[in-house]
Amino acid sequence: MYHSKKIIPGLIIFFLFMTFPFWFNIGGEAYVTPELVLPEDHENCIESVEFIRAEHMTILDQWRDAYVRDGYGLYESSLTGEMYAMSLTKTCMDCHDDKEQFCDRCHDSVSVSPYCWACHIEPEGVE
Amino acid sequence: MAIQKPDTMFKNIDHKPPRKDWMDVPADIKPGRYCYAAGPEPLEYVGMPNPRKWDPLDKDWKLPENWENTIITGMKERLEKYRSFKIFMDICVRCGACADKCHYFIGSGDPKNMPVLRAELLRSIYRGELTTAGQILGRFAGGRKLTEEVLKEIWYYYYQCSECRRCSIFCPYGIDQAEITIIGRELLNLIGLNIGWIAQPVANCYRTGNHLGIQPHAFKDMLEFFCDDIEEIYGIKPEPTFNKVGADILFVTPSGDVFADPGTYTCMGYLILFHYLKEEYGLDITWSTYASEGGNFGLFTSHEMMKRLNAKMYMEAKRLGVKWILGGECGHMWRVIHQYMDTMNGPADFLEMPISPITGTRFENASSTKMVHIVEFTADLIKNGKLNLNKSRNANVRATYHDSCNPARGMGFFDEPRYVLNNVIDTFHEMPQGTTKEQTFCCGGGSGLNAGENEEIRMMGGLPRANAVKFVHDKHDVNMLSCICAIDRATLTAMVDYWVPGVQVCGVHELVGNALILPGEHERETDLRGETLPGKEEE
Amino acid sequence: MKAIYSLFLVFALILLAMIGAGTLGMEYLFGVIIPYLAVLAFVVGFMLKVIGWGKSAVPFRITSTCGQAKSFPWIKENKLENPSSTWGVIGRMFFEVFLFRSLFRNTKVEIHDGQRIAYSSSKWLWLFAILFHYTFLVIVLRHMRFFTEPVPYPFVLLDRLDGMLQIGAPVLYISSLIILAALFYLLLRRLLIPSMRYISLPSDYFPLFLIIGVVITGILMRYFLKTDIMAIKELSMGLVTFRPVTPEGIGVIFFIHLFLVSVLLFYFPISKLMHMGGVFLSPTRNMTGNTRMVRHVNPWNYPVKVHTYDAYEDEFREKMVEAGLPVVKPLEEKSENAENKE
Amino acid sequence: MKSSRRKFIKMAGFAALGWSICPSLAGARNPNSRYFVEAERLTAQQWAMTIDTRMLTPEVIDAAIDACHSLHNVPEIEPHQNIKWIWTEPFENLFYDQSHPHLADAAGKQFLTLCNHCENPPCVRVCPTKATFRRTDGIVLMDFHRCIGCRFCMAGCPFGARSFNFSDPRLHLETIDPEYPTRTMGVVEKCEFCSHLLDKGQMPACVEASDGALLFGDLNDPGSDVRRALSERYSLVRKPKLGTGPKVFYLI
Amino acid sequence: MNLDKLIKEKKTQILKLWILKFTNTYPEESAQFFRGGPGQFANPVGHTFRSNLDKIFDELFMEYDSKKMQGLVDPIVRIRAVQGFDPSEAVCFVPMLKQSVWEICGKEVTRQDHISEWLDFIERLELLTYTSFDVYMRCREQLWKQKAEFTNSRTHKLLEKANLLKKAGE
Repeated sequence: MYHSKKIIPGLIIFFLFMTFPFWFNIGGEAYVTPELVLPEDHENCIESVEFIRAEHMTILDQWRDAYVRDGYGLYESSLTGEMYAMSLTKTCMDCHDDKEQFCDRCHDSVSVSPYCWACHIEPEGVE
Repeated sequence: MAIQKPDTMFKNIDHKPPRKDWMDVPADIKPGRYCYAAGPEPLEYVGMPNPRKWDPLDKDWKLPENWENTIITGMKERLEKYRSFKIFMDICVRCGACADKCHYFIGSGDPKNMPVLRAELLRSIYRGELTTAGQILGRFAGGRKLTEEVLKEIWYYYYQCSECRRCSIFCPYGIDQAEITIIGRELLNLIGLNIGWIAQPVANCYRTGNHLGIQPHAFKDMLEFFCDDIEEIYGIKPEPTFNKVGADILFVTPSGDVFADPGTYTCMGYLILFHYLKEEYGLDITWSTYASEGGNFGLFTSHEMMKRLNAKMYMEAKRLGVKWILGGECGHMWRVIHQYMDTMNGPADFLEMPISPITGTRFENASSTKMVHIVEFTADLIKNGKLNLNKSRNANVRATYHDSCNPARGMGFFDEPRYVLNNVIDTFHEMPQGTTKEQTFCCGGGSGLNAGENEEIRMMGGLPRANAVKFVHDKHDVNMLSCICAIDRATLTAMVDYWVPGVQVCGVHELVGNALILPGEHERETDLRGETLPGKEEE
Repeated sequence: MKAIYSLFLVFALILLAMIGAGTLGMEYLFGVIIPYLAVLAFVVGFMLKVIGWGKSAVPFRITSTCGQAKSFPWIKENKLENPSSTWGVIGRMFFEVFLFRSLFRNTKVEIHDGQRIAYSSSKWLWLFAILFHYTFLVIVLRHMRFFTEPVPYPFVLLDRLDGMLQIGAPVLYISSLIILAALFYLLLRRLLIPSMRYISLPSDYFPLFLIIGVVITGILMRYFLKTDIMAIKELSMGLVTFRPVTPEGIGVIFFIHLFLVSVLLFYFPISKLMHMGGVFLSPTRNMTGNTRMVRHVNPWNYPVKVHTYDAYEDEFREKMVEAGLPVVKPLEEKSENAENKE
Repeated sequence: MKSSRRKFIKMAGFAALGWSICPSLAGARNPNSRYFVEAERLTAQQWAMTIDTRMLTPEVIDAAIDACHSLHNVPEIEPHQNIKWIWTEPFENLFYDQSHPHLADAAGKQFLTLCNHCENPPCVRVCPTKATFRRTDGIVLMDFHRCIGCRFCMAGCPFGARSFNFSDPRLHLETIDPEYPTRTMGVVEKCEFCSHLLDKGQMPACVEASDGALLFGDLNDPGSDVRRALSERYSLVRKPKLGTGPKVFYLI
Repeated sequence: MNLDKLIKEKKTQILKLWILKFTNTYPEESAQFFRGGPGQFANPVGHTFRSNLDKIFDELFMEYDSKKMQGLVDPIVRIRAVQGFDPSEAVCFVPMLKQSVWEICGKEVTRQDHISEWLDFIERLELLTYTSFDVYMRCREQLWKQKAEFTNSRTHKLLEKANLLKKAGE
């Protein structure tokens, strides 16, 4: 091969770039989906777990419009038929009262940085 | 009142190709766009394959047996020998940036003159015959098989590319169509597909040293004939030396300068300059009848032929024991010198580092090739005030400058000729931006295409250039198109005559010759062309 | 027609993934085996291709000279457009690779039909090409959040920047919009401009449709057909730590997305997409243009048959002597020799 | 598994439709949710406020401001970057165009002022993202989520009732009331007539703290406190000529 | 309103159609380039067609200065003359104008009181056809002359006379 002094380092750089995730995780422990600390005194969330997992951000997004703009304050669960205040801090965080143990675990793991807490005041975890 | 529809009035107007893929449209070889095939004699003389009499308009091209194999193996071999070729075959994304940059496309509107498509002609063979994907998927992978139809198409369009490289500067990957064309033609030559206009000069050059087949004594006669002319104008007769062992410098110029108007005037310019340098500074420059050709139609044939023809320059310089070589105004000659000569026939360790004996300037940029461009040489002389020039002798010249493709896009030779021009003439106007320097347009006849029979494609290809000339002609009354290429001088003359009557073509050194005051000359009344100088009319 | 074939092919691929990972439940095949093979094929194929190029010689130093060459000290050299030094080449390559300099050269103001100032459309090609490539890069880097744990800050930052507009939840990525716009520009350009349509091959449409497919499935997955992102992370982390798992609850849309990406990786080394590597190896751009100054060596240079001066003189000696041109061997000698031979 | 199978069937449908995705079909979204209003919510056709200038003692003023700012986490920052929802201005600043010599006794007196919740609010018209909007009950409300900090509204408001967060307000707050969110840097804010309290059936904080100096009620209800006060007393509104229709009335 | 005025009023439409028809004598790929390519120097053919057809249109409705008209026709025909067209194809832009006018203003033309003006217009077009053919012939003649000169160039003649040419392989 000609110009191997330039091509081989180039290929090594290419290789390192393209296999970045593989060597970056060498030595790391096996990845496990973060364990979430669930509230003990509640059996269910306002909707089914699958739905909440996929759609919690959408719900919050819709709530905030419904609450701020349209003046609705209550949400009727399709799971239980119960009424909940449409409030991040008053409803969600009432049960999930530790942001670090709950929200952040997944969010950090997939690098999602919701900006809820830039304004809303996070509850202090239950000691 | 009914009017006939134009389509019934003009049945022939059906240039719209049927809505077909380009691969399904065979080449329609049209008179005026192709050059005649090479006869057997020149091919035999230099030992090129398949010499025979054939005509591109015939159905049977008398191809050698197993020609497909020859081309495919030839291609394979070149893919290994030329990384450029291999990469250019692999990475084109057909972005179309080059499509409207080719002067032949701009002038003729033939879609297969889009550089990308011209390359695709060969690329489709590469994919279809040499890549696994192409062999399996065929058309879907953009591949096709090499058939006689395809071969004819390649021949037709690869002799409609002047290797001017304009498209390559717009390519995001630097794909150089000229290199592809060179290799394409090399492949065609493997099975004897050539054109006469290239093959004959090649053989002539190999034998006599120059393209026209001028024998040594005729070469000398011709230059002496010019010297007589100069004597008439200046009252002084230059006395050039030939094949002189021990001269300081060997001078090589395209034979077009010696034997074709208006290059002859440029040649007279050289003679005047050399005489001046001899008289004033004692510089001994010799001409060679053996290496009497700067141009190299081998470049348009194959790398090997290029090397065979080019070898003469160094061999002659070595034999004569000169210090270094000076090269005349020529386009593709300089492309060969700049990009191939030292690699092919070097190292030129028998020559000295080129230093101007008059100014002491070291030509650092030629330190390995040891060959200096005469325009550089003259520019240096002017810069150091070594020439006695009188611009007013060019007062009738209102010039613009055509960047010849090869010095421009093969070397980056832009400012030197402009510097010289500005020192020998009063009136100089640049053509519009986008048509000069690295974006210059071809004369339409480069790469051995300045034959007589393909005049139409030359005129179409020359149109973008002529159009820019017309602009400065109309706007600034420019009447002289200067350039530093022998093919340009030959091609542009007819081309400009057709598109922009009233403009003449000249070499830079013709204008230098006009302006140079020779010691002891009598008062001049005409320029080198014998035209009366301004202010001398009544005498 | 060529476009439709390619489109159908992409649809077929989607269908394949739907049936395979969806109905037939071959999640392991589509989630683990194919991606592994794809990465392997991509990395190995890419390197083999580059090595293949490397094996070809560079016999001559032919660069495109887009500016004044190095000449006298009093002539300004264009160090980037016609570099004579390695640094110049590095600069030139930087502008080519990162800013698409040559495509940008197309951007030119012209006087159109007398007085109107017009820009050539090629500027748009440059713009959308550069938008496409950079957003593609951003998107690839952004995906690193699925392949790293903990996610390094640069990727987090990039993610935030991309979602800077804070529209909707999940936050809308700016890159999603740009890449779609750029891809559709590149596609429509090929479809609508006759000359572009003429030069386009199925292998031009296919990667476009494929990437559009990847982007659209990605967007669908993120914004519309939600799937369990934590399970996806588990799968992707399993892949990169060589402990492959296929967790429950991953929607088919993910497998389609992953399968299209895998196909793209498979296809990459055997296609024009290799311009990614080729742009670095293009001999017209990655060399200095100082051939007259520094000799370039051709590794396969071989001797050729030449017409020597002696042979030349032998042929024309008589005429040369007659014309008073100097000769090496006198005339008599030649005739004697000739006689002797006879 | 079951749910992914279901998704697959849907996906097949989409693909057949050539990717003409209809979001409402996409996935298990929005499971018949319904939104309701709180039962105790206070409603009105047009909320309005009166400020009894005679009762504005410094204590009342301080109490009102403090009640508002502590409830809404409004920070105290150096003057040119200060955030204010309700604040004081001297009479002549508020009513420079309606002043006459006989009002001399009012001159120099500090009055409370706040967002006027105009009937034709210019701030709403200029907002490019519709972050500021007018509720059906007449309150000009801000959706802080949407504010992009362009400050057009600040330029549009003739009363200077809006403030811009040049820095993170939390840096300037000693205590934070967790009930009400703070804002972030780069967001504009202003008085909201305590719409969140109204929704819970409470009166605005400043009204509660004002010891009767501030009254709040439905302008369209002839029996409301504000209507009664307005019918009994001479009142002014700020810059009436601008035609924005302020809904904060000053009882002189 | 008289016919000339009417036609002039619809100039933009007619011209557009005319240029479209004329450029359609090229393959679609280049036709579009010629129609809309970027400007005077990057696209001389397109530019010449667009601007000169425009000027010819104007000149037709002014006093028909045959010298000026020739100058306008020349660049177009000069291009067509080297592009491998038959003579009739090379000058087909003239009947194409008639066709374009007919398609845009056909109804008006058939009105009784316009017939004489229409005939007058046709007559001018005929004149234009003759001019175009003249130019075409001149261009072709020039090409042939150049070809002839090329083969009989001064030097070649000179050399041949002196019997100085020695071709390789002879």
